[in-house]
Amino acid sequence: MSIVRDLFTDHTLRTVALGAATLGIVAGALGSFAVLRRQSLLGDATSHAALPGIALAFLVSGSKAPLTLVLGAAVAGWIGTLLVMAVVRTTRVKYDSALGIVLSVFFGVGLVLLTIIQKRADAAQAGLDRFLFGQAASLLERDLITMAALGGIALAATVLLWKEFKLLTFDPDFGASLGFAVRRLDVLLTALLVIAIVVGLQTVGVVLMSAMVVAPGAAARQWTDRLGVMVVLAAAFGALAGVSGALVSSEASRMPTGPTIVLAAGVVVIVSLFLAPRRGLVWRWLADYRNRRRLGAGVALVDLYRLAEQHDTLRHAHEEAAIAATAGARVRHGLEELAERGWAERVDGDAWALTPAGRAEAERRLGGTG
Amino acid sequence: MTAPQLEIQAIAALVAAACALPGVFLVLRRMALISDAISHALLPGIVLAFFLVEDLTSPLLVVGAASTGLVTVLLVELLKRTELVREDAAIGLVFPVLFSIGVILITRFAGDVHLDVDAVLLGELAFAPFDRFVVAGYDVGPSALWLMSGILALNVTFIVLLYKELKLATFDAALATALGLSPALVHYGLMALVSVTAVGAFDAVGSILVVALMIAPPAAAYLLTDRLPVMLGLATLLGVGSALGGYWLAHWLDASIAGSMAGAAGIAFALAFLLAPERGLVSLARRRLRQRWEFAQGALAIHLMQHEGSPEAAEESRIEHLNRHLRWDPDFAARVVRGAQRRGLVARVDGSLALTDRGRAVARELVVR
Amino acid sequence: MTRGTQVADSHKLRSALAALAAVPAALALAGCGQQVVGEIDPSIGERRIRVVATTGMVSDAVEHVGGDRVDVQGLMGPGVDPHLYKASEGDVIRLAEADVVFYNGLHLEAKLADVFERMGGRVRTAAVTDGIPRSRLIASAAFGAAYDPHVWFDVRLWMGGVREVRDTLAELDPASAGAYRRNARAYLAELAQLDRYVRDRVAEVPPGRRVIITAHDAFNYFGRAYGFEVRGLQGISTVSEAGTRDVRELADFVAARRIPALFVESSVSPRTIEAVREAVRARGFDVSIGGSLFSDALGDPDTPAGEYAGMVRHNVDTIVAGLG
Amino acid sequence: MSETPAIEVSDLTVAYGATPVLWDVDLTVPPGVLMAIVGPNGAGKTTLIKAILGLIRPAAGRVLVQGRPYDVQRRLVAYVPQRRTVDWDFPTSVLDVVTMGRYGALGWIRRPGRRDRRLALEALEQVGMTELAHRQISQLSGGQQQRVFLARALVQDASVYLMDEPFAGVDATTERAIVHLLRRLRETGRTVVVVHHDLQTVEEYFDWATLLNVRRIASGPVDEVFTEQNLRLTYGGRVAFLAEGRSAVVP
Repeated sequence: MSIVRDLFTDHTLRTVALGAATLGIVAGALGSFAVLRRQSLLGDATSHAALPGIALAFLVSGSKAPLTLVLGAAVAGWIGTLLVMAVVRTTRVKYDSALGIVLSVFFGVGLVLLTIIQKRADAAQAGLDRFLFGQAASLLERDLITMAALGGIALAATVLLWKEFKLLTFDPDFGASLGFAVRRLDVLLTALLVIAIVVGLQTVGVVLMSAMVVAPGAAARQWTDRLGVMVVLAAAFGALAGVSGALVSSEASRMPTGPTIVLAAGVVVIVSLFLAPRRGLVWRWLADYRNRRRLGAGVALVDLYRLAEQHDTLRHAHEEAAIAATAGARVRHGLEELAERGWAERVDGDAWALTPAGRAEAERRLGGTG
Repeated sequence: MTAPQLEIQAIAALVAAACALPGVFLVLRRMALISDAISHALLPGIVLAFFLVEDLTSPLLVVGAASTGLVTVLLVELLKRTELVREDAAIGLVFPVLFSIGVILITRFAGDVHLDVDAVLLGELAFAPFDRFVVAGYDVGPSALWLMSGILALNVTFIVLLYKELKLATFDAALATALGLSPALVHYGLMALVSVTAVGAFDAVGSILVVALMIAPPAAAYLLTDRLPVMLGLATLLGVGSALGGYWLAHWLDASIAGSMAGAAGIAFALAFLLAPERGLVSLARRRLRQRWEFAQGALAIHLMQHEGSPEAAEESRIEHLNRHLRWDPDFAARVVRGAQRRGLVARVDGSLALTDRGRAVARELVVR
Repeated sequence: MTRGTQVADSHKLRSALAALAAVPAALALAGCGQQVVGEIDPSIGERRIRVVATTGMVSDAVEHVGGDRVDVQGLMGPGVDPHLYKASEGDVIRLAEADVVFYNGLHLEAKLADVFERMGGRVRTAAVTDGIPRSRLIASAAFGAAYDPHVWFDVRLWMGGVREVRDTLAELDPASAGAYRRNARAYLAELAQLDRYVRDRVAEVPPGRRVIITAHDAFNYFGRAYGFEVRGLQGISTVSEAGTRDVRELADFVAARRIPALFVESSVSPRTIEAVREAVRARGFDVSIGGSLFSDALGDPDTPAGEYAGMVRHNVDTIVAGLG
Repeated sequence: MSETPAIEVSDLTVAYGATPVLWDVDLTVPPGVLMAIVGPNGAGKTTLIKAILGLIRPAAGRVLVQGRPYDVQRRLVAYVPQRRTVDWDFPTSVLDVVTMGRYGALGWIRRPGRRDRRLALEALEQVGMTELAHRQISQLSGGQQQRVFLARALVQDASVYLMDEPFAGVDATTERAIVHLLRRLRETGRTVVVVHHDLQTVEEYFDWATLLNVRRIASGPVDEVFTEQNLRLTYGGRVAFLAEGRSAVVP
């Protein structure tokens, strides 16, 4: 397994995998709350809302120093989310609309600032609006340290304020009645997410970050009914998507790392939606199928009984077609179900007859009235 | 005003109207951000269309873009229908995946071609007047003007024809189903409309302005009215107003036109947020203040009435006494009394207060109701 | 709402919307419908020609050829990458009032180039790369009709662009055609000298080290013209992204060939190149960052790199200093 | 009354938008009563409870709990919100929701421990939900959800209980169980205030009542307050009389 060996020995793969995993863990854990709080699109919104902050930071400092731009981006993103909260709290405008307004208006203001900067004969502006946004393949060792430190703080805060965040997400009114500063908690939890998003923008770019906020949480939700398990699972899914995306993009050339991680996260979501026990679609279809079959069996049983009554002999066999005429086309499954339970049997070819047990069952169901 | 300036404003006004109409329903259905999702998700459609025609200027690329718009809304709708994820998560899952597919396709197969959304959609309002529509040698105006007129006409037709279905499917999907109106079909229709409008408008004015015009004017209208037809009209007006106002803002700043228009839409929303009658922050604060005074004046009138004609009336009617009895501080009490005098509820008779007839009526009404 | 008001509502709505739909048609027809013309403004001989140019490189060429006969307005100023250029309101007027618009072409200006091609009716437009034979262009490996637009890094090719500017101006303003030819001749001579300068400097680099490594594929023409191998991490498209494998392969290559320097571009985040550098160092070879190259835009106006020739000199000096 | 009232509301005015929801409400709830707040839709019943809890800011007025402001008496009050205000698809178990009742006593950062879980289980036993302790909350019926909320309030071990429509949408068994529970709370000296919808059962379930319609119409012992005239004032003449002489609202 040279690929696994590479994971430990190759500098780039190790850095990218570690970075993507760290990001996946942090974004997955915090993103779980975002998914539950209907803030899934905060990643996308923050990345747009950051533009005026970047432009202003450049206008004020005159430099493209990453730290300056990140600060500008974080402050603008942060102000944007506060505005969203204010609008949602005081008016009937819903979260999605408020987010959309802040996203587009901030970005628009950013464009205005960019065109104003463009007018200045200053070559330092080159690439200003893309400069900040990183790519997963270009993760650096110092990014790992930043991400681990900030992620650690965010996770520590989540662990420390676990019950408060749970209360905030589940029943904020009740939380307020207990005396918790719910609004401050709201601001804090959103701030943690915004910080994670801005760090992610700078290191891995917009789209991967948007996906990492939503996908692990949405996938994890399908597998469990416990918040704690969900958050841990989301962190694990985030890490899994990060590492597997890094590995795949390390196997083939011209396989961009960030988008590969997004697709890996997408696969995790699809698998979860289909296969997760109880909630998953496959489980639901199976349950539906079983219900339908059970209902079909009941209908077929009664039909066989009534047909038998007409012929005065309960052991009279009937063509499947005749039964289908009254019971509908799906009768075959019902009859097979009856046969499995020993209530009916197949008599030469396509004809079916009730067994004595089937007759007893039919009479029981019809309340003995015939 | 030069011809291009006039044309830009006309195009922007058309885009604003075309976006505001479906935008109203998006805002009401909590699907506002689908427009932004579409703007990201267009990439794979453009790439696949390019692989097919191998020409960056082919109109087929725009068709590819529009069809991914449709795929986006379809996938979001399918995900939502599983009831395993909510709409916001559904949107947040679909667009990164589609965009990533686009990036992978480009990087793997077309890394040496300048292929991206900018390469296919004009997306810059400033140049729209120079992209002429020429019919049989005659220049009949900017292409965007015609394209957006068509899309606006489509939107108007759709909304007029299906007005009652849209209304019902938006407010009460269950009832709509019961009445046999198939909200799902109406919904898919609306989403197809959003997708076509978005792609057409992205080409004319750029994605961010489309997102702004689809959300901000309808949301502002939502704060100003309770009635759907009024909301549709107001959203259109506010959108067109933002577009025109934004244009002159851009002219004054010599800055990005689309950016200024988005900013103007933001200002329109902020104004509604602050100043809307009834729902605006200012009127809320003023009402709270007024109620506080009215309430205090009413309390004063009731207090006076309860003691009218009783032996302690003279004592209870003294202003100093109010401070103690009603737990008011002297300044506040003095202001309440002045207000009540102005409204003709009380009169001052040598140092103590007396109810007027009007004051008595008000107090009685407050007590008995 | 009673049924009556509802009907009235939807009726009012209907007529309001119908009125709304009538507006665009009226607007589209008003003031339009004139025939597409290609005539030259007769007043051009008596005043300076108003020229709009897209990139700094194109502006530079027009200024040299047009001399004091032209007023050049550059859309994309110093540091403005054509991929990321955002138009401002003033650009509309500049474009509308221009006698001629010069642009790079080959899809460098993306969709804007299509617009220029179709502006015919109002304003004369010219793609400077039309002066370069198609056979000399670098085509996409997979899609033959798509060309790499970064032609200005091959000075000899760019001279074709200058000739295109000369011919366009001469056609537009025949009265001054002689002046344009004189200016162009002088400038072309200057560029030929520049080309020799580049070749001389490049000769200082040992042949084995003639490799330019940058974040995105902008230097293919430079490489072909002056004998460099060019390796970029990302493609031309602004959305293309590097993969982990690409970084590893590039690092292997740098370490194996012991290439002394990597280069960053002024408009691209240096992170990608830093990642390569880290990876190379992890392979036990210390590669340096050789400095910043100009790729899609010129430098500050008061510096040498604010002009095309100065920019080329800066790039080649940086490359030679890094690799030499 | 010499005893300090459990709740004392004075001059309370609250407005949402243009319309005042509560206007100049004075209300005194003596300790140890089981009180219903009754009134038509939009009468401000929920608003009254939320204002008492400090969840919405009133335009005017003051609320005292056992003689002191709510802020300092918070531990004495337990709140049962309306069932539909929370997301029942939230990934959590019955026991976990009930344990939330202990969060106030725990304060910031401290986690619930074994004792808190034991208290939660005891509360679940009181509402007859022990077997469902580890069930995911989305799998509960309406009545079971309501019992979970009640158990959560019981865990708070408060002396004043404020409940917003605990009988809404529950089955008959749960309704009987809730009434039983409310009476037990009163017997142990607690004060219980319940927003109630069903006029038919007011006299049977409660010993104290407040009739509310934006303003306080009447408040006091049920037999004194629950008169035809008061109901008429509250419901604006939309009260008809049943054959047995009991009143009911006619829509």
